[in-house]
Amino acid sequence: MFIIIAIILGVISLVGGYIALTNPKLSVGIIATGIVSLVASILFLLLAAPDVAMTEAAIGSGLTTVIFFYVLNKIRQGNA
Amino acid sequence: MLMSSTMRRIIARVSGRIGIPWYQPWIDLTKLYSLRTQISHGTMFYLGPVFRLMGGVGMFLFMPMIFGSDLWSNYSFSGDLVLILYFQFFGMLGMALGAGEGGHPYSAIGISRGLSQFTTIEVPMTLAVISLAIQYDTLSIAKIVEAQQGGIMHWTLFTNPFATVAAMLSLLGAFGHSPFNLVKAPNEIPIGPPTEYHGTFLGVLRTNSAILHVAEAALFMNLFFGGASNWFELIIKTFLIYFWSVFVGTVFPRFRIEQSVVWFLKWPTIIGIIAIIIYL
Amino acid sequence: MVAPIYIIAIALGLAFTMGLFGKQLKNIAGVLFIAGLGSLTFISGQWLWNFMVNSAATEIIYTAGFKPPFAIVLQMGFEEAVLTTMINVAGLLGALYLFPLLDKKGNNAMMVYLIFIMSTNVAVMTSDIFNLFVFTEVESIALAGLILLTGQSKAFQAGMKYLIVSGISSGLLLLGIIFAYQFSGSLTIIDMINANLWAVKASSIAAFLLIVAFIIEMKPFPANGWGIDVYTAAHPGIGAMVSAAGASASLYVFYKVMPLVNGNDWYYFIALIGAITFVGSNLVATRQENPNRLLGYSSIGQVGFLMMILGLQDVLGERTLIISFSILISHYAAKAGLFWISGILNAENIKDWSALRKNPILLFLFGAFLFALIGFPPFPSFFGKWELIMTLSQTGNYSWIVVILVASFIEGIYLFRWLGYAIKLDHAQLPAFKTPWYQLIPIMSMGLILFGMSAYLTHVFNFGPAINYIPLLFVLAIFAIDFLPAYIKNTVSIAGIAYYTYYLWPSLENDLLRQIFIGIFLGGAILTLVAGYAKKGTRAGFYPMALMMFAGLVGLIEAKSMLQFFFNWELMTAGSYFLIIRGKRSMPHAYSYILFSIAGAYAILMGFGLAYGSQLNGNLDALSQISLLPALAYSLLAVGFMTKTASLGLHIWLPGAHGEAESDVSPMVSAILLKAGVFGLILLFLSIGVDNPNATTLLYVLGWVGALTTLIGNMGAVFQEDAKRLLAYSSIGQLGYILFAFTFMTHMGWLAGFTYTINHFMFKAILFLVIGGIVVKLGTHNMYEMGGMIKKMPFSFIAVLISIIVIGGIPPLSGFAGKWLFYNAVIEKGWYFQGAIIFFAGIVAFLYLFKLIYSVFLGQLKDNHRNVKEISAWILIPSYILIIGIMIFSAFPQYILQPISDMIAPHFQSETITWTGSLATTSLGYWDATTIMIVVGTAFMLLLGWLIWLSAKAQKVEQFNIVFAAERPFRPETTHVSYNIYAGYQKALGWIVAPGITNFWNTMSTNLLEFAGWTRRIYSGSIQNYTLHVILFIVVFYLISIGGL
Amino acid sequence: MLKKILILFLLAGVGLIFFDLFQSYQSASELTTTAKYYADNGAKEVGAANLVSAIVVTYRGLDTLGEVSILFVTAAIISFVLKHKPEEEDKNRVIKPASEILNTATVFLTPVMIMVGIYIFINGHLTPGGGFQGGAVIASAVLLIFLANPKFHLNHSIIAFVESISGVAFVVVGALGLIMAGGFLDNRILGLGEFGTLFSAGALPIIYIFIGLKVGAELSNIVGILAQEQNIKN
Amino acid sequence: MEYIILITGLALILMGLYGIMYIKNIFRIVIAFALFDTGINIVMVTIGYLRNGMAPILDKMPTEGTTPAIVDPVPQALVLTSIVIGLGVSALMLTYVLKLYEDKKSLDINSFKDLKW
Repeated sequence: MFIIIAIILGVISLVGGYIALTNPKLSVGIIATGIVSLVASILFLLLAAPDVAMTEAAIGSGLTTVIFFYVLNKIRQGNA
Repeated sequence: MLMSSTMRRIIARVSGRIGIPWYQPWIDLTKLYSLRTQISHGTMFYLGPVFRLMGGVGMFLFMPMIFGSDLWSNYSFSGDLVLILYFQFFGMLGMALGAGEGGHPYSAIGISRGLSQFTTIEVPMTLAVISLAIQYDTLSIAKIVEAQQGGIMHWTLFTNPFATVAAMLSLLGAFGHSPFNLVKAPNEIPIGPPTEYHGTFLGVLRTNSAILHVAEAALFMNLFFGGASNWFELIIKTFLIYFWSVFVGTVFPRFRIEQSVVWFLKWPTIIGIIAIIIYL
Repeated sequence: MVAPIYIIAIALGLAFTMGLFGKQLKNIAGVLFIAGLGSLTFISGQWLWNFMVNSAATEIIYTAGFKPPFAIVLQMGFEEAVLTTMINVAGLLGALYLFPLLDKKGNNAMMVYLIFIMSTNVAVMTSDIFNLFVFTEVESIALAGLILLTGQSKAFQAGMKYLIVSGISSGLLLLGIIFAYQFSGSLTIIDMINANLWAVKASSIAAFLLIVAFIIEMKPFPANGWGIDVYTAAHPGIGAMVSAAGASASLYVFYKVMPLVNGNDWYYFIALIGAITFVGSNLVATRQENPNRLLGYSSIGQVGFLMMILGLQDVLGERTLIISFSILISHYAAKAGLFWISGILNAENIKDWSALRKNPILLFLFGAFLFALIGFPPFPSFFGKWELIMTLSQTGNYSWIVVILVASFIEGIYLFRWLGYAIKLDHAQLPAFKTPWYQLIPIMSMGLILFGMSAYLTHVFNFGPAINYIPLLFVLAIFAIDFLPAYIKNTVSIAGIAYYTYYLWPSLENDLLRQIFIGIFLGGAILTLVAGYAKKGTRAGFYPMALMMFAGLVGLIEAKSMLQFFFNWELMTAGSYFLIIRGKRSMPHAYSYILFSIAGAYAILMGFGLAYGSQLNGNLDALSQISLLPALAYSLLAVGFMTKTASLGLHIWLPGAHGEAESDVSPMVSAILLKAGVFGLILLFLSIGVDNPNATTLLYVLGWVGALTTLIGNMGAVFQEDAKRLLAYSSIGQLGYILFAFTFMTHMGWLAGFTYTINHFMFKAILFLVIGGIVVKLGTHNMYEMGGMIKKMPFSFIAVLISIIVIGGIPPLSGFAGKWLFYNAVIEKGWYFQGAIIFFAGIVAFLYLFKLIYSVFLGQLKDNHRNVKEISAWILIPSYILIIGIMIFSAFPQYILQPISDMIAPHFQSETITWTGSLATTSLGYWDATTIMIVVGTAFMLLLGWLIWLSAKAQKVEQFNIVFAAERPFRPETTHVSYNIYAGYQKALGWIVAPGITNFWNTMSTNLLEFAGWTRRIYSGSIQNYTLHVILFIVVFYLISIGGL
Repeated sequence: MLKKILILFLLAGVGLIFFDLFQSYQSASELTTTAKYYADNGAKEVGAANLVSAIVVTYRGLDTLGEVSILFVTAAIISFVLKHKPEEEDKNRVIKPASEILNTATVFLTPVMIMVGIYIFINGHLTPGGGFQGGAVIASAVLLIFLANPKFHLNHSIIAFVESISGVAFVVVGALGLIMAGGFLDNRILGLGEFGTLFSAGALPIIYIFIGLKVGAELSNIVGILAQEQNIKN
Repeated sequence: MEYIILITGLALILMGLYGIMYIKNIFRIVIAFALFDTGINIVMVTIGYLRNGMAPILDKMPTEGTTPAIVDPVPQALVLTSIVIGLGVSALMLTYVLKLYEDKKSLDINSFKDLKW
C-alpha cells in the first residue's frame, strides 16, 4: 500500500522535476518545483517525519515558491 | 733581416722580377733609426712599440738557443714553454695598443683582423705543443731538446709528424706572410698598422718583427727539429724553417680573414687533434 | 579565563543587536563592531597565551550540558587557539582596513562580516561534523555577501559561481554526513573516524563524499575557477580575509576530518591533489597580470601545498604540524598584507604596481611578503621548507621534493616578475594612491607578525644558535639609519665590516681556505664600498641590501651546518637581487638572475636533502658521505653552485645583470658574489674527495662544461659593444677557467684554480670599478661612443691596462701564474682537448681585451667628451690598492701559493709542485716569478728609456692629423673604428656564441608560458564549466579511489 | 555536442556513485547509538515530547543558532544589495489592484495565520512543528499582506526590532545555560516540568519562541525586501 | 518503500545536477538547485527511517529499559536545518540573479563571463 503511494509520489515528483527543468515557461517551472516540494513533504509524512513535512510544506513549497515568483516578476517587469 | 731580404727576393723571383738586393733591409733600417720621429700620438704610442719589442725580446730571453750552452740558454731556467707561448701575446698586445693610439681607422681594422687570425693560428700550435708535452712529459724546452738529441730520427719531425705538421701550418700564419697576410695587406690597405709609425718607431717595429721571426723559428727548431748544438746549426735550421713559410706564401693567394680563420680551425686543428690522440 | 563559547555568544549577540541601530546610531554600531572583533581576538589570544605559557590542557566545551556524541562539543586546544587567534587577528585588522567601506554599506555589512569571522572560528573549534557543515555554510553565505561589497557586476558573477559550487559541495557533504551517520551512529568527527568508514566499500563512499566536499572547498586544481573569481572580483580586503582567515580555517578543518579516510592510499591521493593544485595554480598564475587574481592563484597554490603536506603526514610524522604551521603563517601574513596593499593601489595590472615606489614602507613590506611566500630566510616558510625537504629526503620521498621545488620555482617566476615591476618598471606617470593610516596599520601589523613569527619559529625549530644573527642585526641597524646621507652609511658600513673581519679572523686561524674567501668577500666589500663615496644622495636601500649580501657571504664562510649554509646562501641571493635591480635597465636581468638563483638554490636544497637523508646529520661534512643517490646529489649541488658561477647553460643571466648594475654594484656582484659559487664548489669538491666513484663522470662533464664556458664567455665578450657587458662575459669566461681547474681534483689544478680565483677577484674589481666609473662619466655603455680617453683619464687607463695584462695571462704579471699552473695541470691530468679549448679561449680573450682598451681609451676622442675629467678618486683608490695587490702577487706569488699548496696537499695523494724560494718546479717544468719580473721589468725600462731618448723632441699631433683615402677626417665618429670591429671573425666563428642557449631558455620559458596560457583556458569564465570541472573532479576522484579504476 | 556528451558522462559518473551508495544502503532495523540514546533519555533529560524539537533546540542547539544566523545573514545581504530607495521609486508604476476577495481574505486571514504560527512554535516541544514552521507561517501572513497590497510598506524598524531582540534573547538564554546549567543552550535553567504539558521542557519552549519570532521576522524581511525592491532600472 | 523514496531522492539530485550543468538560463539553474536540495532532503530523511517506526514524538515518558519504537529523530533534525539553509541559499541566489539581470539584461549564463583566465 505505502509502496504504491510511494511509487506514485516518486513518479509525480520526477515528472515535476522534469517539467521544472524543461518547460519553456519559467512560471510553470516554478510551480512544478513547488509541486515537487509538496510531494516531498508527503513523502516525509510517509517516512514518519511530520516536523520535516511541515517545514518542507511551509518553507520549501510555500515561501520558496513565492520568492521565486517575486524575482521572476521583477525580471519580467524589467523586460517590459 | 737577412731572412727578410731573402724573402723578398724570392717573391720577386717568383713574380718574374729581380727584386731588391739582400742588404736592402739593413739600409732601410739604418735609415729609419737615423730619422727622429716628429710626431707623437700620446703615451701609448710610445708604449706600444715597447710592448711589442718586449714580446720579441722576452721570447728570445727565455728561450734556450743552443743546446748544452750555459751562456745561450738565456734565462730559460726561470720559465718554460708556456712562458714562451705567452710572451708572443705580449708583443701582439703592444702592437695593437700602439696602433690604436694613433687613432687611424685602418689600424683598428688591421688589428682586429690580426687578432682574429692570431686566435685561430694558435689552436693548432697549442695542440702541437700539448702533443709534445705528452710525448716528452715535460714543458721544459731544454728537456725537449735534450730528448731529441742523438740523430735525426729522434727529431720530433719524425717521432711526432702530426704535431710538426700542425705547428708548421700555424707557423705560416704566425709569420703573417701570404696567404695569411691580410693583416698587413700591402696592397689594398696601403696604410695598415705599421704605416702609422715613422722613423725610429718603424725601425723598432721592423727590428722586432725580425727578432720575433727569429725567435719563433728558433722555437720551432727547438721543438721539432732537434734544437741546435752550435751556432751554425742554429742558423741553418732557423733559416730553413723561415723559408718554409715564404715558399708557401708565394704559391697561394691571400685569404680573406674569415676564410683564414676557418681554415686554421679545420685542417691544422684536425691534424693537431690527431697528434694528441696518438699519444693518449 | 573567558570560555571560548563566548566567541559565538558575543559575536552573534552583537550582530543581532546591531540590527537595532538605525542610521542615527550608526556610530555606536561601528564601535560595537570593532569592540566585538577585539573581544574575539582577546578571547582566543588569551587561550593561546594560556596554552603557551601555562601549557594548559585542552578545553572541551559541552553545549547543552550533555556528553558527546549526543550534543555538540567544541574544543579549544593549542591548535585551535592558534588558528582562532590567527583568524581573529586577521579579522580585526581586516575590519580596520575595511572600516570605511563597511561603514558606508551600513550595519548590515558589518553584521555579515562579524558573522563570517564568528563562523570561521566555530568551524575551527567544533568537533561535530554537522555543526561543521552548518558553520561552513554560514561562512560561505556570509562570504557570498561580502563579495558584493564592491557592488560591481563582476562581483555578482563571481558570487553566483561561488554560491552554486559551494551549494553542490555542501549538498554532497550532507549526503556524506547522513550516510556516515548511518554507518557510525554518531555525528562527532572522532566517532566517525573510529568507525573506520574507509575500510569497507559500502561506508567508504560516505567517507569519500565527506572528504571530497572538503577538498572542493579548498579549491583543488583544476576545479577551482569559481574560487579564483572570488579573489578577483571581491574587494581586496575581503580577498585578504578569504586567503588568510578562510584558507587557514578550511585547512585546519580538513586536517580534522582527514582521518576519516585514514589509509595510505587516500592520503597519497590527497597529497597528489595538493601537489597538482600547487603546481597547476602556480603555473597558470605565470600568465596572470591582474594582481588580485594573481594572488588568488597563489593562495590556492599555497593551500594546495599545505594540503599536500597534510597528505604526507604519515611520512612526516610529528613534524607535520610545525612544518605546515610555518608555511601557513607565512602564507597568512603575506597574503593578507599583499591583498591589502593591492586594495590601496587599486590597480588592474601588476605593472601599475610600480606606483608602490612612492611609498618605501609599503615597498619594503611588499618585498618582505613576496620573499616570505617563496620561502627565503629568515621567514618561517624557509624553515618550514627546509624541515619538509630534509624529512622527505630522509624517508626517500624524492619525487615529492621535486614537485615542491618545481612548483616553488614556478611561484618564483611570477612573484619576482611582479616584484621587478614594482621596483623598476618604467612608468611614464606613476598612478597616484593614498595610504590612509587605518589601511597602513593592518599591513604593517602583518609585517610585524611575519617578522615576529620568523624570530619565534627560529627558536621553535631550534635553529637559533645555529645561525649567526650578528650580521643580520647590523643590516637592520643600517636599515634603521637609511635616511642618512650615503657617506655616513658608507662609513658606518665599512667600519662595521672591518670590525667584523677583525672579530672573525681569530676563529679562522687555521683555515686558510676560509681566510682567503673572507679576504675576498670582506676585503672586497670594503674596497668596493670605498668607491661608494663617489655617489651622492642617500642611496636609499642600497646599504641594507649590500650588507645583507655581505652578511650572507660571511655566513657562508662561517657555516658549519647545511642549514646555516643554505640560510646564508639565500640571504646573499636576496641581497644581491636587490643590488642588481637597482640598475637603470636592470629589471629583466635581475629577474633572470633571481630565477636562476632560486632554481640553483633548490638544486642545492635537494642535494643537501639527500646528504641529510643519508647521514641524518646536518653538518656540512655530511656531504662527504652521501649514500642516497650520490651521483645525483653531487650533480644537483654542482648545478646549484654553478648557477652562481654562471657556467655554460646557466650563464645567460649574468651579462645583463652585471652589465646593467650600478657602477659600484657591478664589482660587488662580479668580483665578489661569483666567488660564493666558487666557494660552494670548493666545499663540494672537497667533500667529494679524490677518486670518489660516484662523481667521476660528474667531474669529467663539469670539466668540459668549464672549458666550453670559457670559450663561450670569451667569445661572447668579443662581440659586445657594451663595455660592462663585455666585462660580464669576460667574467663568465674566467669563472669557466676556475670551474675547469677545480674539476681536475689534482693538487696542481686546485692551485691554478685558487690563483685564478684570487686574480679574478682583483682584476675584475678594478675593471668594473674603473669602467663603471667611466660609463657613468660619459653617460653611455657603448664603447663605440667612447674613445680617446687615455688623455683624459690616464690613471684609469693604467689600471685597465694592468688588469688586461693579468687577464691575458701575459708574463710577468700574476695572470701568467695561473696560466702556467694551469697548463701544467692540464698536461698532468691529461685533459688535452679541454685544455686546447681553454687555450684557444685564452687567445680569444685578447680580442675583447683589445677592443675594450682600444675603444675606450685609444682611438678618437669624441666631441662631446672634450671636457670630461678623470673619474672620481674614490674609485681609483680601491683600484690602485688592488693593483698593488696584483703587483705583489705577481712578484712574490710563492708567499700566497705556497701556503695554499700546503693547505690543499692533504686532500690529494701527492704534492706535485715544489718551491725553492721563488722557483716553482713541477714534473713538467719550472717557473720563477720573481726573476721573470726582474728581467722583464729591466728590459722594459731599458727599451722605454731608449725610445724616449730617441724621440724626445716629438711634437704632439692634433687629433685629425692623419690622412687616409685622400681625405682628412673631421669628425671623430667617422674615424673611430670600433663598432663591430670583429665582423669577419663573427662570420667565421660567431656561430659558437649564436644565442643557442639563450634561445633554449627562451623557448623553455615561452613554452612554459604557452602551456600556462593553454592550461588557463579551462577558466573560461562560464559558471557551468566550473560546475562541470567540479563534478568531473569528483567523478574522476571517485573512479580512481573507490570505483576500482 | 561534446559538452553534452561530457555532461552525460559526468551524470553517469555521479549516477555510479549514487548507485554504489544505494547498494550500500540497508533499511535500518534498529536505531543508531545516538538515536537510541535520544529515544531512551531525551524525554527524561530535556522533558520534550517532540524529540526532534529536543534535538534541534537543545542537543544540537548550536546548529540551530547557526541556522538562524544563516537566515539573518541572508536577510542582511539581500537588504544591503537590494537597498530600497523610496525616493527613486517609479511613481508611474502601474499596479494591478488585488481582487476584492484577496483583500477581504487578507484582513481575516492575517491575524489568524499569525496566531497559528505562534501556536505552532509555542507547542513545538509537544507537537510536530516549532520555531521554523511557526516562523514560516508568520512570514506567510506577511506575504499575504503584500499580495493584497503591493504598495504596503513593511515597517522595517519593527521587524528589525523583533529580529534583534529575539536573536539577542536567544543568545542570552543560551549564555544563561552556560552560567546556570550544564552548558551553552542548556534548557535546564528552568525546571523540566511535567512531561507532555505546555510548561515543560525547561527553557526549550522559550528558546523556540525566540527562534520562531526571529525566523518569522527574518523570512518576512527577505520577502519584504524582495517584494518591495524597486523595479529593475531599464 | 524507503528504497523507492531513496531512489526518488537520488534521481532528483541527479536531475538537479543535470539542470545546473546543462541549462543556460540562470533562473532555471536556481530552480534546478532547489530540486537538488529537495532530493538531498528526501535522501536524508529516508536514511533515518525505521520500518514500523513511529514519528519521534512521544506520548509518554518512556519506561526504563524499553526503547520507544520511533524512527531516528536525528536525520529529521538535520533536515530541518538543511531546509532552512536551502531557503537562505535560494533567496540569495535569486538576489544574485536579479542583480545579474539588472546588469546585463539577460538570463543567459554565457553572458556572465567577464571573469576568466
